[in-house]
Amino acid sequence: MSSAATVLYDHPGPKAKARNLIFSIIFGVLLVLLVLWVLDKLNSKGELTAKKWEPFTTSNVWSNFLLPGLGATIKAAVLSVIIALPIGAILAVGRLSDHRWVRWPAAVVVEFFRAIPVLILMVFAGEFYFQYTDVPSESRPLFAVVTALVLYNASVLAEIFRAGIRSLPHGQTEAAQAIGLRKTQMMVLILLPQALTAMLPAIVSQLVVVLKDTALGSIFVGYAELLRQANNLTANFSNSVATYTVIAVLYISMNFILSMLASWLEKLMRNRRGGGKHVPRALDPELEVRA
Amino acid sequence: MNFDFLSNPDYDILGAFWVTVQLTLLAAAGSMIWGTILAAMRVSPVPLMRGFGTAYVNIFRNTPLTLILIAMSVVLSNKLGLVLASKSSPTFIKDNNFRLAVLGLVIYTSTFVCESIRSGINTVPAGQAEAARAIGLRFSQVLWIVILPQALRSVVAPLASVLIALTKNTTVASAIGVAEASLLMSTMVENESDALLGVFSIFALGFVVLTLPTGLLLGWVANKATVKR
Amino acid sequence: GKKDSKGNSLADKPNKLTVGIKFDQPGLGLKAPDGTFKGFDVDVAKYIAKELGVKEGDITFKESKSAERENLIEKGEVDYIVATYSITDVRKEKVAFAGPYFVAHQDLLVKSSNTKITGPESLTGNMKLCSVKGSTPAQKIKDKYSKAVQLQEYGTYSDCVDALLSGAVDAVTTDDVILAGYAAQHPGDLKVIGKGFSDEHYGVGLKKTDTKGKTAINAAITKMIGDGSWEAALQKNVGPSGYKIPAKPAVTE
Amino acid sequence: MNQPASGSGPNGTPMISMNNVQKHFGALHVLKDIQFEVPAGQVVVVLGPSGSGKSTLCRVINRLEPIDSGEIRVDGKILPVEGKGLAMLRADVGMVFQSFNLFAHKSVLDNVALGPVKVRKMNKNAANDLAVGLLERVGIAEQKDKLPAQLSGGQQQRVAIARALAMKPKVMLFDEPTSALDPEMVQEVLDVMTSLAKEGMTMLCVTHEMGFARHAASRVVFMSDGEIVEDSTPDAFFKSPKSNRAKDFLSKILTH
Amino acid sequence: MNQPASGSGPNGTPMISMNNVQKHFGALHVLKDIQFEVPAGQVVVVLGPSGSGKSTLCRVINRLEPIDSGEIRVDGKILPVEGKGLAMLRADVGMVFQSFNLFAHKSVLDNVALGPVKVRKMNKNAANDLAVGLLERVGIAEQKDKLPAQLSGGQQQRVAIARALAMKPKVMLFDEPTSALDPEMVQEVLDVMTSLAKEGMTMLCVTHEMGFARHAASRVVFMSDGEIVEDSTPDAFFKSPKSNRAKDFLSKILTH
Ligand SMILES: Nc1ncnc2c1ncn2[C@@H]1O[C@H](COP(=O)(O)OP(=O)(O)OP(=O)(O)O)[C@@H](O)[C@H]1O
Ligand SMILES: Nc1ncnc2c1ncn2[C@@H]1O[C@H](COP(=O)(O)OP(=O)(O)OP(=O)(O)O)[C@@H](O)[C@H]1O
Ligand SMILES: [Mg+2]
Ligand SMILES: [Mg+2]
Repeated sequence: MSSAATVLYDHPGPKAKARNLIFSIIFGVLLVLLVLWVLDKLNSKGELTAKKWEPFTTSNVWSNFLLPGLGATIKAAVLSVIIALPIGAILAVGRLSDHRWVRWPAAVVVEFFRAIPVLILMVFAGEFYFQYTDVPSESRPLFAVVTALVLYNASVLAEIFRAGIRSLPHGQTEAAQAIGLRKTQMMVLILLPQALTAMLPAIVSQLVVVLKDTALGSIFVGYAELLRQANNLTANFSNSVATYTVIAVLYISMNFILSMLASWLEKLMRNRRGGGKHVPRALDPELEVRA
Repeated sequence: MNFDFLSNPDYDILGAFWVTVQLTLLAAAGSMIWGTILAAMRVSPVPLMRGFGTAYVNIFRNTPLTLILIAMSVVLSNKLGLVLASKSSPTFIKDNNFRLAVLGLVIYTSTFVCESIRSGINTVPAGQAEAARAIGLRFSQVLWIVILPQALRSVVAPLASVLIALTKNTTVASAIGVAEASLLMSTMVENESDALLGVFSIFALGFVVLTLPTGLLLGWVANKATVKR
Repeated sequence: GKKDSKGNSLADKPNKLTVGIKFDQPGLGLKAPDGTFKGFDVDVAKYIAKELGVKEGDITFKESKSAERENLIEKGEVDYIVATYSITDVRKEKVAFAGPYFVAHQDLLVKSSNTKITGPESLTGNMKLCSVKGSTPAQKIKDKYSKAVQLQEYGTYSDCVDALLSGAVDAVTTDDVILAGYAAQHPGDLKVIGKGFSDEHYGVGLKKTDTKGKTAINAAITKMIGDGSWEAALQKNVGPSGYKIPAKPAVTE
Repeated sequence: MNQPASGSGPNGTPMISMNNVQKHFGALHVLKDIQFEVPAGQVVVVLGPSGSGKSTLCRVINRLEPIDSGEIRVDGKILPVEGKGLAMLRADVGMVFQSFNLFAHKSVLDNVALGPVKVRKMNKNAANDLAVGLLERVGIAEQKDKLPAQLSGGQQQRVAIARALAMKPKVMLFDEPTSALDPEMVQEVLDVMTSLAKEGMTMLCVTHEMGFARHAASRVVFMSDGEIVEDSTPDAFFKSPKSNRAKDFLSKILTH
Repeated sequence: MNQPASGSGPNGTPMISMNNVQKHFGALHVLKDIQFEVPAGQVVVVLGPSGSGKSTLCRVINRLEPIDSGEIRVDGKILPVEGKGLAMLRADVGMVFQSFNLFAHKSVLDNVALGPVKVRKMNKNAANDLAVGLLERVGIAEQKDKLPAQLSGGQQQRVAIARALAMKPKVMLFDEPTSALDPEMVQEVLDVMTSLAKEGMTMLCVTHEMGFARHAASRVVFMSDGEIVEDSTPDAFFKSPKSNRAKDFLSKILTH
């Protein structure tokens, strides 16, 4: 039984086991009925015919639509995270500074960009590049998407880092001071490396958020990411249900793998530090749920 | 900065933000209810319910909201025939889209509500339940007297972030044509190209006004509610 | 795909071309799964290229979304655009047009079985009309013909057609030839009403300053219309919809 | 294994008896065929190195952990596996944990009165009176309206003992009740335990406090690797442990 | 307050001296006008109930906590308040914490060699040799490539001592170095401390290990409520404590 269950439930006896089995059966029957109803509806609209699903078994559809879309999605996400990481680290150190004139501007930047929807940033960035720069039209959507994602995620990552540094046991700072390390040495040699590893799972989870947010690029700025490939696919095959299903499966598998990676990393960290006594909950719900 | 557009009667900025607020409040209520049910399933001793809860959360949390909302309209409403307004109503399309957007936001946001509640339950040390069982409390008593009161207090902070994220996520409803803030902004930046910064700052300010006080207030409540150990 | 060193005009025998088209419009400009491009606009674009002395293999097609078209030309990112591009005075301030190579009319797409909708006037209250986000045709119907009609807006016409097929909307509106492209995809299921109620002159957009290029393209269009390729291309791309090939346009730009 | 110094209590039925009890955690065999009795009125101290199964021994007695096989009886009755029967049995067995486990959101008084009201169906006032009485007995009646987090460790543990006593248990289990405490607070908790022992409460105590074991215990049980290795009087155990494992353990514990 | 048994060390300058030191945490007065010296070569054990200010006394000496007023000298030099001067002074004062505080992301060897390389600017090889030597001395050279979390508590604390020694400190501060350890591991750490004391290291140790205080200390200082209440030889302190507070404390600690 999972750890959540042991907090809540006693170890089940034979009666409890029988009861659970009966609930399972009732619930299972309801689920099957729901699925059958959905399939029946789709079938009556002709959405389950082989013609609508066959395209996804051809290599052309993958090599010309889905894979380039997937590539664009990953490209935007990875670029955003890579650019946002150092900016986030700087903002975090800024917010932890002893000097008010560093701390305050950093705080304002972080809070501002966390308060604004990514989509609003994206619309702004897209129009900004259109009006004020010579970025070629091909790259403009990518620029807009990455700019918006960087602004938002640098702020979020800044908070992740800050939480990471603050979650380190205070003893690490004290031990570093006690052997005579200076402030910068302490940050660079002791605190940042530990914060980075401790927060690695949270950073990977953030990648999931970024990956999902790239899809916002399909709404106004027309970035040719995975979701936008639905236009090309349905224009050719008029198979919206099949198309959105396949695209959803792609997103879900990618993000699921990343989430698994994040929790695997979290476990690894916990073990490496011995029993997890001082390990912060890396998947801090505060940060995890921000989408 | 150029703010001439503020006097243009075509742009109902307050109206657009009012739609944003309505989307937020309705979706928040729905997500709380459905998210709590999901959490109950995820921690239930019935394996199939746990499996369903886990699968639901993993599927919808990992799908872009944009895709969920588009599917609401294109698949759920058009193909499965789920309409949320009277077909004969003169505002059927507008109402139906708005409600579909709320439903889509609920489907997505409830996964985060569920996970917040579940992690709230997990923050209650196992020793609390053991001590409760050891004095002879039965399952429902352990749950209602000892675990839930403590879990709910640690759930305020994560739920506050969910609410803030939701407020911002309502912008995605523009993907199915709901006339909320971001849709109006995208129209305005195209038409008022000389006032880009002005338009952006108005909409940015709108969201700062919507999210910052919520965050501060709920953060304060969360602080008050924390169980000291 | 920049012009070669000889000069700035398309008339100066370029050896490569970048041409703007639509990627997701069946019958006009569509990227097929095999990576090729199909449609009437594509055929026009290729014919012009041939006349300019460029081999088909030396054409690079580039997606040009409606809102981006003037910008693409002004910045020289494409050499010319053939993408259901209506000639208007506002646009002429920024770019030059050759053609028109086609005159389209705003029209309605409905299910073949639909007998109630016969034209824009028959869109009574509670009828649901679909068009793409931010497009003018739908607004035109509301303003001119039927205030009571309800508007569903999607990101693409494909979604509109999908909604029409599943009965969620009653009609889709935009230029007849675009609608015909979809009708051709679903022969027997959909029909274009055929009562066009406005004229859209499709032109080939190019740099405002390139007068020589404009003349060359005009010549190519005239030749295409004259030698039967024009009609053949239309027949091939939108014919199956039952759409009546309209009269040949006069090149006036 | 040896089985001296015990037998059955005054009324013949041992308060706790374990017969061939086996318990695994996955592949780990943590209780190996345990055969063991605690007669009414006895105070049994369980010693042993970390991981030897002492806590598990305690926890299976009120089924906080289920066992794989064997039989456990409390006051002659077989341990029920679930439901109301199990809850009622647990109410009869008081348990005190290393980490106190007071209900963090309830006042000290409510912590103690909760069980009598909810389980024993006592009325609220009577339960409060009972609770105040017990809090006086453990010496912290004046803290009754505070939250647990406002108390020192020693005080919290005394509340935990009062909470267990409020159920009027037939037997008390203590799992290292003092090892999470600051040294000066150990004694106040041991004092309460010693006075309980003197009053004739049946007690099973896992503890490293050798003073308590020597002076208050009727028997000392030494566990190692899931087995009961020695079971003798405190005097016999500390003066002449028989097994090498016990000798080794004592030498480590007693030097400093 | 009494001030016996001390004075100044062989060379006249006390290694640590505190003059009229005051320290508050908010409204709480935790160090009350402390007047106190540790001559070179002495081993001073600080005793006192929880919250009496023992840790704070230790921590102000290398300014992990700033003081409100008064003067602290280490080896005759006034404690700098910040910057390089403070860092260099801290390097001269070794400190061992209750919770070890090893750098969790660095190997045992790197933990010990880090200070010499980064602070003393020793070259990497020489620092490693020094570290291996010290690890041998505390008996865990063979663990040098492991991460701290892979070691037992007792081993970790010995690494922490080696880390402090690697800076060749003039004085060592110990803040309850054994109270986070399982009972079986206490002795191995005390052994290292005793041998350090024998070699003449100046040491200030907060500890509840009475055996160590009796046998290894030159002086025992008893604190209560932020004051130094007694300051005498171990014999005098344990046999005849003068103040009631000390008597009370000893009675609580020594009974069990
Ligand atoms: N819930 C559990 N799941 C898996 N293994 C467990 C669990 N509880 C205890 N164990 C293991 O069972 C063995 C016995 O544990 P137990 O807690 O009974 O020992 P103990 O003698 O009380 O030790 P300590 O003195 O450290 O408290 C240990 O190896 C422990 O790691
Ligand atoms: N950082 C701090 N902020 C506020 N109060 C503090 C802080 N550190 C210590 N105190 C308070 O100062 C007093 C003295 O603390 P100190 O840790 O020096 O006591 P101690 O004698 O070491 O106690 P213990 O034996 O529990 O370690 C205590 O009341 C403590 O609560
Ligand atoms: Mg134990
Ligand atoms: Mg202390």
